[in-house]
Amino acid sequence: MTLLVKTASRLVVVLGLIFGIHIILHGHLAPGGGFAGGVIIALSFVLLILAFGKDAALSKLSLKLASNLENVGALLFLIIGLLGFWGGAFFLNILVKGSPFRLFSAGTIPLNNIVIGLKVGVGLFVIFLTLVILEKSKKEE
Amino acid sequence: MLRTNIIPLFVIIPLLSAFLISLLGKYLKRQFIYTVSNISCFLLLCFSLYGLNMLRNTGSNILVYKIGGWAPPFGICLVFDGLASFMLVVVNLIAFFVNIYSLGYIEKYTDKPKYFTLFFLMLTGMNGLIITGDLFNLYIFLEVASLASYALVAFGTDSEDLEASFKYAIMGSLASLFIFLGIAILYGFTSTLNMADMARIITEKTGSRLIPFVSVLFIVGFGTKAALMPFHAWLPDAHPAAPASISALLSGVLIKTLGIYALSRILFNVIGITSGISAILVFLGSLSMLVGVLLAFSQTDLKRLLAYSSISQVGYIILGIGLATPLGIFGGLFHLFNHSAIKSLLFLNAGAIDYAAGTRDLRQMSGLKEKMPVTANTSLVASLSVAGIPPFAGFFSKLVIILACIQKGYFGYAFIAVVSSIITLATFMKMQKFAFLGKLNEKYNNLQEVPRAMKFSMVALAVICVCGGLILLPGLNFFLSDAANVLLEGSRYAMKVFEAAK
Amino acid sequence: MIFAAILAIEVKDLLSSVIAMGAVGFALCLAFLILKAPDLAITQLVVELLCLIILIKATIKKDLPLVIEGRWLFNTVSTLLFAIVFLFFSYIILKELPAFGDPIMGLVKKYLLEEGVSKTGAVNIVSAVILDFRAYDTLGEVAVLFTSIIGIMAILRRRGRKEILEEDTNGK
Amino acid sequence: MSTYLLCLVLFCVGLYGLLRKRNLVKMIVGLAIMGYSLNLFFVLLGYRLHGRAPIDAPDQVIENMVDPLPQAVVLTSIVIGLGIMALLISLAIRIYEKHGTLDITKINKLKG
Repeated sequence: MTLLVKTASRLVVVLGLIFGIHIILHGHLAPGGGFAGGVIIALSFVLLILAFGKDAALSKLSLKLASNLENVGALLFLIIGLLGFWGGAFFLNILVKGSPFRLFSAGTIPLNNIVIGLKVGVGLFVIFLTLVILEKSKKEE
Repeated sequence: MLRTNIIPLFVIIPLLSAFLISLLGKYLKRQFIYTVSNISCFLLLCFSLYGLNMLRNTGSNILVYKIGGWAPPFGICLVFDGLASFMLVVVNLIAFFVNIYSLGYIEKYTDKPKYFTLFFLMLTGMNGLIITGDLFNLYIFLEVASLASYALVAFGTDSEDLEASFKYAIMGSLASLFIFLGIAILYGFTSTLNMADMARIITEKTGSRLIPFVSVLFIVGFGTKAALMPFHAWLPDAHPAAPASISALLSGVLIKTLGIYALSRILFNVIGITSGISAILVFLGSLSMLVGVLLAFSQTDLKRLLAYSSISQVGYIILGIGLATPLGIFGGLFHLFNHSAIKSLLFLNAGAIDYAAGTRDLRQMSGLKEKMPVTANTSLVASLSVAGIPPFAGFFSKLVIILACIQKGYFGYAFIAVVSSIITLATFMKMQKFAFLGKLNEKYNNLQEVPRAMKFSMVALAVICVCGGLILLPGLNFFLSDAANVLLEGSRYAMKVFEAAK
Repeated sequence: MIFAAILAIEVKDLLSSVIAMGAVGFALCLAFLILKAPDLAITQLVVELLCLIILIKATIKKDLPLVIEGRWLFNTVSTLLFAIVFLFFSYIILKELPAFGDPIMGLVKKYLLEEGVSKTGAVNIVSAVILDFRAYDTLGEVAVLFTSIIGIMAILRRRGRKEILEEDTNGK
Repeated sequence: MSTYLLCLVLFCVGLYGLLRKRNLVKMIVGLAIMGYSLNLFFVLLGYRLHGRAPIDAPDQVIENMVDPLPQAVVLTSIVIGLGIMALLISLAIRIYEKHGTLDITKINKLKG
């Protein structure tokens, strides 16, 4: 890739990550949420691969760690649901609701958003990575 | 702890074990995976039996669990009634034995953690679909189960596996889209997604032309999942391509849960069955019964033969349920139970032969009885049972279905059922003759019987095949009749759910 | 949108077909925006991007084989006939649905809109619905995604069966 | 009314592509288009004229909001569509690797 692309994508990746996190955190206040934010994060990693090749991306986040993180995300979501048993029902919203229009409100919803964002972001990255690695290893054969 | 709290556990346990196996399976020993999978399958079986018992002790025969504490029309509720508990017992029973079997069988494949993860995800999908009381939630769990099964069909990653899986995935997704369209139209019509609420609103708005259209959409969608005759093309490819333990699960319970259970739940309890729809079901059932068995007769690949025979047996079940008489539904559900055990056993036998002898071609094997007595005998039991020879369970269920046909005056359909039963007998006799009787092929002189775990589950399933007929006894009868009653109640289902939710 | 869809189906070149599909997706995103569904619009947009990248990645390296189609007249006619019958029946059915832009405001919707904020504390009601009222659905959704990821990793393994038995299983 | 019908026309276009085309990628594209059309259909069902997005603001009038339930449902179904699509693509890639073609008439080994 050319220098121009590399420099630009370096900036965009950082912006993408920050934007994704913003969307995840404000999921209960503004449009967006865990899923959309997660995809944005995944996209910024995908951009990293496209611009710098897979080694650069892998040095930031290895495949094994990524798939483990994805697992942990899914597990945490289930655990948040299970915590509801403490309050009496599966997926009961147990935390204090807080006042609307604030960042820390709405009980478990932002937590769920964060966990889903983690899961989706890393998970989609894993999908892309396996596809890329497959193609690379095919060429080497 | 409230007693109803066990209801969500049917989803939580397999999901949790799927996550745990996938997360930790890479680092810990193989023993760990086996322990987790055994424990969680055993727990599921225990809970489903306990749930059956619990349901008997509650007065109204229905339990509703409100997820997140939201009352039924607003949140999602789980409904645990006679039919659901019946299906849960069937699914978890088969899954338990298949799991034990796969401990031995899966040695042939690489990457065991992924296999078990997908296995449990499929189980999650099926259990979730059975207990849900919400239409869209049903769709989601349908997708979980289907996606896991697409991946499992391709698990061997040979070119045939991949192709079968692609075909299955395309047809399966098409079916899902039809189901989704049906759900969307129903939502536009009733503006609710809860099945009980929807049933209530639909009974209020009678005489609409929308309902038959939606029923046809659902029949196309779920019929594809159940491999009813015009939509069956994926099954004979997909089932043989999967690992044998998965074929057993696919043929034994997946097509019944995803297809028959979901279809009958929606048609009977939500949108209400009409005589036209019932006639369509009976016709399709008979068609797949006859054509399936004819196609099965000409196969030489053992697993393809079994797969076509599955289509034919699904035809029996649909015929029974489609009659919509008490006896017909009773017979259909009874046959569903029997066929789950029988067909799983037959597929496990096929897997055992494949494992030991390395072939699935009937013409290549012969005289295996000498070397593999357990496989041969259990397979004999299953064959006789599926063909409907008197002392075995398959006989009683077929008898009930045929009687129900005659009772309703459908002599032609009863005749078709008898004829296909006879052809089934011929097919399985042919299979027995080729595979187990005759002179031992010299190639297989040093053949070994399969590992102990595989033997155990085959024998256990054979015992179920033999004893299945006992369910008709008065004391155990409730198992089936409770389930049949749920379907017969039709849209009174809505009222009961709302009462139970209070 | 329909134009782009027909283009996507009919174009001979795979790459342009995929790009035309992207056009459908982005049009859908705009439609969601017009229909006052910003959450969906954002999600659709990013999902579309990701799908396109994966699809292009999948097709771009290939030598784009010439699509040979068994152009049987019968097949085309039967498919078209099915589509026409389907559309005709759905035309009859759709008349019974509430008119566009004026849905039935059922009990559920009223409850969700009126009580949603006070019961959950989330201002974005769509978020409140997916993560609180229907959090169980989202659990299913997470399971679907998880399944597809594990499935993909399973499908893309280098070797499916163990090598010792390779000859046996292939010798069927 | 006509909006619904147009949406279903899109569905039929996707169906046509799925049934008639003999290329794996084309089939995936057809399936994706069908999925899109159904998502759109569901959202259309919940739209009301001159409505507002279902996000509460201090000056919000409840009566005017569009239906949030279809939106939540469609959000889930987009994700499911993505999952299916990714799985199908990986299958197609793997098939391509084995056979060197994406044309289904050439691949078709299995009968029935």
